[in-house]
Amino acid sequence: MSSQPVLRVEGLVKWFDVTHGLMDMVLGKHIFSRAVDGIDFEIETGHVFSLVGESGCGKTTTGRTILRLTEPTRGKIWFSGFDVASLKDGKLKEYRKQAQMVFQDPYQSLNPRQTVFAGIAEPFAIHGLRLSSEQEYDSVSKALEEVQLRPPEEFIFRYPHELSGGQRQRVAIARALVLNPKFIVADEPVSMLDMSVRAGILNLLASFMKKHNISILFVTHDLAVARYISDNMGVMYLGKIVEQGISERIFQRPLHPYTQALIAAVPVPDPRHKIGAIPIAGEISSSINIHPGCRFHPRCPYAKPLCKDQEPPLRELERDHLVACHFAETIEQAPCDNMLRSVSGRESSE
Amino acid sequence: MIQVAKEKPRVQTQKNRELAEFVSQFRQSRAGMVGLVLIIMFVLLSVFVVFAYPYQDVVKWNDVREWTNNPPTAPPFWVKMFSGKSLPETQVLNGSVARRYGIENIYFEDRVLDMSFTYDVPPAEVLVSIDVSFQGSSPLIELSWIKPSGTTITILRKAADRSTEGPPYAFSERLYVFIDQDVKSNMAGYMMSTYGAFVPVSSISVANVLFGEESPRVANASSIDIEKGIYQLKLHLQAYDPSDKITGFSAVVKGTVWGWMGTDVWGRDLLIGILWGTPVALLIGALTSVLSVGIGMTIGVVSGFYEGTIGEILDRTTDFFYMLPVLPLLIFVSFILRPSIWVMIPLLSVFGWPGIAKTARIITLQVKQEAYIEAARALGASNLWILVRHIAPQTLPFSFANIALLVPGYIFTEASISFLGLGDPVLPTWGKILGDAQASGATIGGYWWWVLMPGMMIFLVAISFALVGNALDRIVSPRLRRRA
Amino acid sequence: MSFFSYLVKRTVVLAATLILVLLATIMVAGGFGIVDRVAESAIRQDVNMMMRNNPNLARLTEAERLQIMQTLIDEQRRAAGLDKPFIERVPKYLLQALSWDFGKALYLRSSSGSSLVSDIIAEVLPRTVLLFTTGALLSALVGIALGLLMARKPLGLFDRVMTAFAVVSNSMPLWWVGMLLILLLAFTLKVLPAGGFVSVPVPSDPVAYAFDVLHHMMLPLIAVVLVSFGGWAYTVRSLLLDTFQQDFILVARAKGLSESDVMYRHALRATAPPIVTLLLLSIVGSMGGAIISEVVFNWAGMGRLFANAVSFQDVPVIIAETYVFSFLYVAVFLVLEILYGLLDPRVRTGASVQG
Amino acid sequence: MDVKNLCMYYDLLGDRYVKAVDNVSLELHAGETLGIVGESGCGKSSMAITLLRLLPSNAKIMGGKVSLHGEDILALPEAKLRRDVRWKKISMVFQGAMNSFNPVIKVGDQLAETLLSHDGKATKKEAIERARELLDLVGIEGSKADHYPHEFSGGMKQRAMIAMALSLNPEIVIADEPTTALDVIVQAQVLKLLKDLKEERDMSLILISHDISIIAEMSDDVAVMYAGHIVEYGESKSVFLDSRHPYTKGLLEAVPSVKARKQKLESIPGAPPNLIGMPDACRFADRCKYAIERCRQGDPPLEDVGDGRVVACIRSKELWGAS
Repeated sequence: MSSQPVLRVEGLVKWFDVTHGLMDMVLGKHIFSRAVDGIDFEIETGHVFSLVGESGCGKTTTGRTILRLTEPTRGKIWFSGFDVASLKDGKLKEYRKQAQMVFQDPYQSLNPRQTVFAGIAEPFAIHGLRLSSEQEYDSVSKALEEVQLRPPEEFIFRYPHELSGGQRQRVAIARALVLNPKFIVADEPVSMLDMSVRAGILNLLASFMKKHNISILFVTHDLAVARYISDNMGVMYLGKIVEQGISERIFQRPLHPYTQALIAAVPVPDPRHKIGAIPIAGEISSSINIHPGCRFHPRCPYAKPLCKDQEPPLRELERDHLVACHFAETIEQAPCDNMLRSVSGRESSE
Repeated sequence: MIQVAKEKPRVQTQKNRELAEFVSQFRQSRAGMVGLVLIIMFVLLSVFVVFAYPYQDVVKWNDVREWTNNPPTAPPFWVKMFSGKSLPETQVLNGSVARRYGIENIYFEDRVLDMSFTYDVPPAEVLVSIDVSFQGSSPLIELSWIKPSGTTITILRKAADRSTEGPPYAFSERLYVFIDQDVKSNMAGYMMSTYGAFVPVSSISVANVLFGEESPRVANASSIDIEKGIYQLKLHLQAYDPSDKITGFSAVVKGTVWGWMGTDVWGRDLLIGILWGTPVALLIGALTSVLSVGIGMTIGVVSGFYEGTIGEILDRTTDFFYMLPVLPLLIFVSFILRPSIWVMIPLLSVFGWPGIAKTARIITLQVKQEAYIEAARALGASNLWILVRHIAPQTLPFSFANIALLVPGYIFTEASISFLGLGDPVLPTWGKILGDAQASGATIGGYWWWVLMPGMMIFLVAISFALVGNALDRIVSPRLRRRA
Repeated sequence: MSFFSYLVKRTVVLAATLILVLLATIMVAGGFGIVDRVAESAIRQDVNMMMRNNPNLARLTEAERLQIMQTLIDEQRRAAGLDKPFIERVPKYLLQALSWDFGKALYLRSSSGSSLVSDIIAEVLPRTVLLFTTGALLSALVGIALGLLMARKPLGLFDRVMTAFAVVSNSMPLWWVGMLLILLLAFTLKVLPAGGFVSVPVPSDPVAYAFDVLHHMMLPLIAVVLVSFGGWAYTVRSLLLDTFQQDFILVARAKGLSESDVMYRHALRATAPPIVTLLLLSIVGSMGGAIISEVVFNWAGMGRLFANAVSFQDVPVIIAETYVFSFLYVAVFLVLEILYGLLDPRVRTGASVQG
Repeated sequence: MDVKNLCMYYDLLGDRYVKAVDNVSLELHAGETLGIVGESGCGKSSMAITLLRLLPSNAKIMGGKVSLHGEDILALPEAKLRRDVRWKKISMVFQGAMNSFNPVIKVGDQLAETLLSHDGKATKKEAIERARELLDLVGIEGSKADHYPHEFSGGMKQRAMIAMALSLNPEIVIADEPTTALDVIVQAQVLKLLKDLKEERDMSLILISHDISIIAEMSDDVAVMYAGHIVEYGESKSVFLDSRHPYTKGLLEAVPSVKARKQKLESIPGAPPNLIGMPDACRFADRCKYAIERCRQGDPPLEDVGDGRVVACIRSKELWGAS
């Protein structure tokens, strides 16, 4: 790893207490939804690490726990040298200046009663930076300029409902960047935008990364977007990372059956590929009563008795490419029939 | 394109733009504007009333003696327009000139009161008040009634007995002519002497004899023709001491109709009661709803925002107050405290706030889920900052709508309490007027104006606030009920 | 089964609330010393009466008679526990109230002459329930029917007229409308009796008795329905319009169901839970407000008893009635929870219905 | 089914109106899948509800014909349309599967209800039995018929919706964004199910989506819609691999593919237009990099560019020539 990582997550765990039965309460038996069940990863400065998985796999919770928007149950979060997991008030507020978030729903992430100016200027007031209104006005216009909302005068006194989805997301990004953070969690920033506008936002985030040396934790369920924007990647299933490493390596040589199935299931904008048989059935199970052993074994076409007993550790099969599956090597040699058709027949370079 | 120079960005633009939008939306709802106009009228009326009838006048409202000059249970004068007959109005007669003369040692004094009476129906009542002062033996007084045709009927002849100690003695008489037994027997005497017609005293109608056309059957006829013209009331004093004299002689001829809003069973002018009811109703309605919305919003928002133990406790207390039976408890407490309106207002709002708190809590829970709240938290905002800068402004407009919507309910409740006579002991309120009406059998007695007028005022004030409240609610509530 | 556990939790909460309400009523009544003052004056009256018609005391001197009276009074006060401070006696009152033993009324009597408060209340309660439940049910039925029509053509002429009527009728106090109706129907047109529960002499044969009560109930019933059916129509209409926005209504129409099928099988059934909630709340709400209306209609129910108790300052009756009203309130809330669960499957198998 | 110059407007307060569907012509051949792709507000969902005349009170059909086997169903009286066409010939799978089912009625009953309302003779028991078969058909075990909608997962609800759409063996199924709310694997399963059922029952399918990849993989013919207009319509191979309209090209350049190595994406500037009071000009002109003055003089008609494909762009032939 060349440069010192801006963020390192060690054994991060986040369980939600979902006990509601009267009897359970009386007996003190707690039921937990194990949203994040122990994950580790690093993000280097100026890099994008994307967390990919189906809804309910814990990727969003990871992002919000790292920013302390929900309290972690266990684990360490190292942010440029100190553990953020246990920060308190003053220190936490300081951390908040350097780590920001971009939200999924452009229609909800801006206060409908605040103009664009008030929204972007609010962080100054929150952090007590006594700026005169001229300075505030200038920095807000500069921020708008940076997110390509030109000319700023036309947008600065508008209300959110007067802007399109794409424009609103740019305002949200401007607000997140106005304090010059070192790290951003982007939680599905483009999934609610029109196709034509998505690329613009992705390119914007990419340009910020280079210009301000910002690192981004990019949470998404859309593998195509993940491949386009991320340098490193982690595939999550039921609160654990099942495959992790450099994105290109994972896309060219997916090792975990779940990753393979995910990639096979994604449609491609090319009429020559027709929807093929999907090797795995059923839906992601609930994160409350998780089976022992490998979490994926109920849906895995290669499941063996060992998978039911022992949880496979995350091991490095090739440099910067880890996988949590006992039989990753054998699967690669003899993939089951429909998996073959759906994965290999797809390689195309445009 | 908004040309914004480099000068200070006008933050006010945000405030008054929002306000301008709110006002334009409100103006679109015709009903809302009607309600607003009505409310402004009621406020102006209240201000006028407080100046026109100062507080001391109002205290007189509870003192029945003040109103004896008014005809009891008289409908408003504009009833004449519908009844086709000209109905008598109340007249007060005084200012008679004393004519004194003496023969040997007997001294006489005569006083005459003139009255013009050109109506189709006899008056409700005639009340004559006589005051005499004398030195020694009590003088003789004689009251006679002179009809336009000249016929003279002696109404009363009696000796002025001493009603106070020490010379000079004073004698005073307040004679209700239509119902006084002596007058009735004199009438029977008169009928016997002029027509030789024997009429039992009990069935005599003094009004018919005094005001009806001359005829043997006039005494107890069901309907009579009125002798229209100038009537005279003559008081004759026969005294035995030169210094004896009539110190007071006046009469009130009570009409059958009275004033704009008529009178109640004690002759009180309902107009004053109803007018004074307006400021009381507005005060109680407005202040109580502002208070209960204030309490309700704070508790609702706080219990919604801090969902932990604080939220739970506040929510349980809201449930507790929500389940209290409002009216019985209120009546019970009023029965004990006999509250003035300044005690009644907080009392009423203690029962009113849970409804608001429950809704405010639900709104806060909804707003809390919005992403911009978490965004503010991510920006480093504290709980308090989020509560003040993001949650409160969202719930504020909702509270305006509710202040208006709560007023009718409070006006009804206050009216109910004073209906039972447990309200403010001094101030006349619509509820108290209606309570008196019910107690005096106005509904069975047919005194419709006594019931209609105060109730109509309650209705008008209530509906004006309801209209404004609905208009505000439609602007504020996210789900427009009426599909555009 | 989470719904059952949810219900158990709600019953416990409601029961606790009821006891708290009862406690509050007793504290408020007792706290101001009203209860004690009234009880002591009652004792002094009994002792006086006993002394006066006891012949052999006549011969005693003034001082001796006074002395005996004082001892008798103290004895009775101790018996009634009045010597102990009020706070200690609260549990006793609480237990009594919970077991429906409200002690004796001071002045009021039941028609059968009994002075036991529980008898008096037992006699009047059914009358109030009869009047106001019928009234609420009638208004609900009329209101739902009209609400359906209004929802058919939103912003149509009928819809706008009914909405205006709803706002107007909601702004009129029930008891005022009652007084106006008495003036109109009883005084002017002489069509219906002006008030009362049954005519005197009371008809012996039960059928005639029932008809007579119905005859007396007509006027208050008209008043109740007149004032509330408008509000009902508007509420049902708004609920239906909200449901019409839902996707499953579009699906139902797409499936080729007739408009009435869409309306009754889908829209109305989906809004059934809130409508039932409103119905129960309106019944118990109207009873709470019945006090003044019953005075106006001279309807010998709980409300008029309460008004009389207030004018006669008959404190035991007042406390008992407040408690009964609260009991009704809480009982209805509980029935509400159960009914809501039965009508809405999401509640039966899902989370609680409150907030 | 043959749709000719269909127009449908929403009128707003005052005299303003929105031309949601503006002069749209399409053909649907037996056993084929027609894909309609377009961004939010382009009128594709309005198109769907217009075909079945399920219009809200503020919407009006301004013109055009929808002929099914030659008969114009728009002209049919309401009762006949309801009895003979809706769900019997054309059925629909709606976007928000979340509350396409009445929450207080069992799923089985809602499926059975469709059969009972159209086939008078069927008894309740037969209908419920048929409902169970339908659920099996879409991979949900029959016993689930007695459960309530909130007990179904997203994927299961969408499958149940498909089962309902097939209950009367319609000739055409319109699927409006059937998988937007689903995860990628469940989405693939549902799309596969739709494809297989279409082939087994030889039905025609109109698939509406904003996701260009789904349309590419599922449909035989494709129509690209923008601001109420069809801008390109033809065989999916030619529309996607050799697109002749700047908007279609722009979309393809803006959408990342999971199978392609790193590539430079280029988004289309600006935002979808506001449909109120559209000027008489090419509606894509403001965002189009090839736009010239003439583009703003009139609404470009759909021209044939050879191989049975039509394109609404006056510079199409000039830039990319006729094939």
